[in-house]
Amino acid sequence: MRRYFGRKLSIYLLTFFVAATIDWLIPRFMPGNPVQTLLSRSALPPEAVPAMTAYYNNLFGLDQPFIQQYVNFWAALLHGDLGRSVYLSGAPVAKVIMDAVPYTLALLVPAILLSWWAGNKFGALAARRALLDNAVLPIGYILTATPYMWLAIVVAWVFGIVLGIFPISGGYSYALEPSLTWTFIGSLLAHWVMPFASLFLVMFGGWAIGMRNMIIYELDADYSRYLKALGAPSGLIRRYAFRNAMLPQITGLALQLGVIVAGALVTEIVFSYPGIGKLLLAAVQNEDYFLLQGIFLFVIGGVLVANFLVDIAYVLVDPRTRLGMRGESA
Amino acid sequence: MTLQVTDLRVYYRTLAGDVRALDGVTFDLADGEIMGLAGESGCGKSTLGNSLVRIDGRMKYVAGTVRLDGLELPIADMDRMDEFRFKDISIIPQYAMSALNPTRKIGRMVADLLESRGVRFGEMRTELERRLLLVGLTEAVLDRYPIELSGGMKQRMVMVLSTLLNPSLLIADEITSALDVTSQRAVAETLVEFRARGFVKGMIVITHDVSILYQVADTLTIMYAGKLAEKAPTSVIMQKALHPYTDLLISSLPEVGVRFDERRLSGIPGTPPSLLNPPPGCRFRDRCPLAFEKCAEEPPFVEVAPDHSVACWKVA
Amino acid sequence: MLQLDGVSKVYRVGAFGGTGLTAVRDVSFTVRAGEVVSLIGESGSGKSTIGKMILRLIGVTSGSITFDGTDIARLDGDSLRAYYRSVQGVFQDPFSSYNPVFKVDHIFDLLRGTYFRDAGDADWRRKVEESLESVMLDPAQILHKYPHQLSGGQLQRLLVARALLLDTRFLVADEIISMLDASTRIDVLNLLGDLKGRGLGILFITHDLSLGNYISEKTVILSRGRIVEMGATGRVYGNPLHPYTRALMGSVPQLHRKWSEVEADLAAKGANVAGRCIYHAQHGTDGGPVAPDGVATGLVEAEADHFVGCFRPYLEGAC
Amino acid sequence: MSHQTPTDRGVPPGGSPVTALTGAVAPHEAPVPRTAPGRLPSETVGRRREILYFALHGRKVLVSVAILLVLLVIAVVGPILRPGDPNAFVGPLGAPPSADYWFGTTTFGQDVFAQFASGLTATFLVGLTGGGLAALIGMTVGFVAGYRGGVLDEILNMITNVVLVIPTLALLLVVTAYLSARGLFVEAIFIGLTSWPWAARAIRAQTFSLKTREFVDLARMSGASSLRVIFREIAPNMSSYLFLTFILLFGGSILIAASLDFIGLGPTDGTSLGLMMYNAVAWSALQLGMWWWFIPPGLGITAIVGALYVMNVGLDEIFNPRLREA
Repeated sequence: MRRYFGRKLSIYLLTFFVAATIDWLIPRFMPGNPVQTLLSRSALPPEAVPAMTAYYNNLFGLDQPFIQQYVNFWAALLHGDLGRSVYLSGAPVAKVIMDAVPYTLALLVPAILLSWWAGNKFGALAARRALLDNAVLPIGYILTATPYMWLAIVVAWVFGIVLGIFPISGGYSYALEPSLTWTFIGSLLAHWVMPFASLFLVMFGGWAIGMRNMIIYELDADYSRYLKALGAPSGLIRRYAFRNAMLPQITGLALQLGVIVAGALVTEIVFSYPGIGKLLLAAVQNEDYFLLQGIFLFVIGGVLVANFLVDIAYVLVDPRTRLGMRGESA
Repeated sequence: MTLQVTDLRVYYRTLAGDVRALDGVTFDLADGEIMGLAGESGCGKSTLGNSLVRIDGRMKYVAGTVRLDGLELPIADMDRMDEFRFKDISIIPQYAMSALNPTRKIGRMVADLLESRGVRFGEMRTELERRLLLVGLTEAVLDRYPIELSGGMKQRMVMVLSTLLNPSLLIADEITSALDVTSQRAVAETLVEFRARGFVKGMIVITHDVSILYQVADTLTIMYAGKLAEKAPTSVIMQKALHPYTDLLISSLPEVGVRFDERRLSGIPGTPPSLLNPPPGCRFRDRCPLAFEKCAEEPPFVEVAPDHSVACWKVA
Repeated sequence: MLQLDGVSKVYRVGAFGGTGLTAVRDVSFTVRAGEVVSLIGESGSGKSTIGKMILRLIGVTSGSITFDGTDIARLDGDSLRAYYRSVQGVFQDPFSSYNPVFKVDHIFDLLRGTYFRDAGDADWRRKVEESLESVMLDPAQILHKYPHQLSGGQLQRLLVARALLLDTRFLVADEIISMLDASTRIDVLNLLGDLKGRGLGILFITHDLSLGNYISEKTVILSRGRIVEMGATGRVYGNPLHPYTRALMGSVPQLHRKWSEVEADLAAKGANVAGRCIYHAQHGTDGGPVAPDGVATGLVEAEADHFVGCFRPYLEGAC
Repeated sequence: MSHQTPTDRGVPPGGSPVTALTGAVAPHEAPVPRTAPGRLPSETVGRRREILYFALHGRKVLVSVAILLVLLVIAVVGPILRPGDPNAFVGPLGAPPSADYWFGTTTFGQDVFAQFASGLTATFLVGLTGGGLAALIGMTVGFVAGYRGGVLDEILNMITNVVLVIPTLALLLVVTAYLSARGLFVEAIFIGLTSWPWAARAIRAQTFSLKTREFVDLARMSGASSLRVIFREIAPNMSSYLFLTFILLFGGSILIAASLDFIGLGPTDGTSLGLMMYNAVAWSALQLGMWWWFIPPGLGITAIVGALYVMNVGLDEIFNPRLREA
């Protein structure tokens, strides 16, 4: 077991190392000089340019030897220092990100868990009811083929503009100051509902279809046939099939995390939800490279941690992996 | 009589039409009898075994009756048959190695199954452990996952589980074919032991290996192309088979002691007919050295001597 | 013509090195032209591994395999293709031996692409038909069919025909009839007998002792990657010495003798060697090379043309 | 029979295929029919006929092909009907759909239909290029890792795992953000370079199981080279599988491209469906109720990707008779 997790952990660490290195390398290998790009944007008087160039070179550490820059980068990273945001007037990137994280997590965690739970339940149900099956399949396929942001746009348009039920922009009402009052919490919730719902819907379709297909496959597996031959009621057989069909769904969750996170980012953009996604858009639009790099590293780290959690969950559910780790199976 | 099968017909549905895998089979199985069922692949022997337990979606019940202990089985009715499965008629399937749910501890699975059939696991546990010991397993296996067991252990576990409720009839479907010779013998002898201890009354042992059947079966039934060719006590068939197919089949099997240089054996030329649109008359006709005009008509499966039935015009 | 000399195979298990699994340990025997040697063992005995090593499908970890005096490990490119001109194999599962998306002719086309580039169409067709007829197949019924349209027996003969198309002098027949129906398997086995008559050397790999006895001149019994007993077929079957061989023989279902009779017979025959390791009796307690698991790997000649290995771990107590 | 742990199964990105293919992978472990003892040979005899039968009667495939064809026709015919730069300011500002402007106009008077048609072309191109490149890499890595095994397999596996867990959109963001001028193909190539891992895994697993088939040994004993064995023996056995993989990669690429465009990191010139949505949101089409601006592009993407997924399932049912009996 320790060996298994050791192996997993080393892959994740390697991934993080590779990703961070790419992150660091890109601005240094891309055509054009990021500092020049930066300066050309701001209307500086020409005589200030050399001074500003020197300032930024120093700020970015570009005036140091190449290797030194790389070492500094890791040293800073390990101290949680992701540099400073240019567009937010020098605020530390790490802090800027941490302020946005709760919003993103508040969207992602419930959307992932609930859609996974509901999708699996629904898919299992569909697998045995022809009528439901005929409805679930087309809807499921349409939902999963929908780009996250478009579903978000449609949801916002229908429920926000046409029906006017929910606010379509922001994390809370601009008229309020963040505080622990019921009014504020109510506003938070009202703003949360639509981004959450649109994320939930896209993912829900995928899980439902996946579960349906897996259940059908499991119901044809040898253990199911044996139980049927011994007259076990279909309830028991389905319960077993469901449990075994969950395993690939857990793996699917792990492999989907990157895509889901990306989906959450664009959803936030549609709703101007003050999470990482909105921050990302601002970084792109303002060519704030430190912020962009910081967000990238943060997202990578988040996805890796989530992957590790899913790995642990998988091991807890599937005895085969546990035993395989002890080296008892070939 | 434990089991009476009369004119049983079960077909497979395919797009090309019905495959007549079981095309009118009639036989009896006496109390305490171990009947060996042998034949070439595709002759319908496994279909016969399966249709007595569970006719699944791909199979189609066409005609015939099955009576077990005097009661007619609703073999065409999947739901009503549930009552009989496991308790009255049970199977050790061909895929015994993968028959256990991989993500449940074996004891838990057995308990779930028993409780779902209205049997208290607690009451059965002592008997279960006794039978496990009989096949060389300890109660510790109940606390294990299937992956922790070797292939042979899983096979024995399934054997014990399938017979736990003392069914009247047990179907053992190709249960030795994936095993090494040493395990084959152990498994085959366990079947005999189960009968001796009264765990099962009658048994149909399906295999393509006639020599295994010679070791354990009281009677031998040979199938050919969806029909029964011959049924007789094992020793009778071995000494004096009446159906030409049986005869040729047995004489094509090499025995320890027979050598190519000294006595060259030979197989049966030709292949069995397609069961999609089988030709009329005796289905062995094309390969049969004794065939004559009469064989264009279908030979009935008749008793030519006590407990010895054959479907062949030359004999009957 | 074919000689195995101290051949071992260790499979690597696990990521980046990891542990080794010894599938074959220190195996030596020879096969002469016009001779069938049956290699008998249960699953996991390493018998198929030996066949694959001879066919150069997997490498040898230590020891050497020589064919007509040439170490086959050194072959590559042209010399390997020349080797396959003389040495061919037929495997257990006829359906798996054919690529299901192609017609059966594909196995001949593959050969043509390598060995008969110059043959004209008519010439080639005649050659293929001749080889089919030599295994008693009707070309008209067989060619241009998909594998699933033919029976297992036909497919296996077709594979033998493929081997005959080349100048095959040595054939590895790995369980070639175990998946065939009883009514046709004996004919494929007879085919091997006929090839032997034509001077081919054949390694017949099987788990079925009665088949080995039927066809072979020489028998090699393998257990856990090691030869436990070897010699002229009559000697090995008539007087099985190793406890493992005797256990095997006692378990083989026979047609006219019950297990209990066979067992009594074996017990009577084996009374003289019961409980005594012949290898160590001859060799002394510390003689010969010993494997890490404590089993001596050598063989001793118990009688003329009849060799036997250490009785461990099939003997209670020490040797 | 399965020596794969469930974790080794390839799983594609983008909701549905994830599982559409996982569901299919397991039956695919035996992609070719075999007649085992006791099984009826006729089960396999009718296979070829069955494939034809289901291809002609499979509604899923027919409907999805029809949808794709209609969209393809729009992409081809659109620029002929509305020649000129689709981004040109040609009409009234923010007009709803009418006889003159079928899909209405944007806040700036751009013709939404013209943008839609040219965006469709871009979408198909991105899917084809990105999906094609990803399929190529996935197949190469999968074949080599699966067939050669050993240390090479370990290394390729490691690389695959690393690329698999990197959230590729985030990586693409960083890369593209630094490129001042970006074309459609640059975008497609980046997508192709990052979206292959699940395909590589799935193909590796398939290759691994096919490699043990004896016909591979037979080909080697016929003097065939590794390359020949892979492409002439193993690949034809997986052709249906490879095609399904490509379809899923095709759809996945379109979705990734849409996300990139939407963040403003799409092509810097020309138009695309994602870019249309980006502009619609950026210029408050939502608040202004200009539904004709943001509905068509999203619907177009959904229709293409949805049709691809449904086609995947339809074809899978044809290739895998087991899935048919639900």
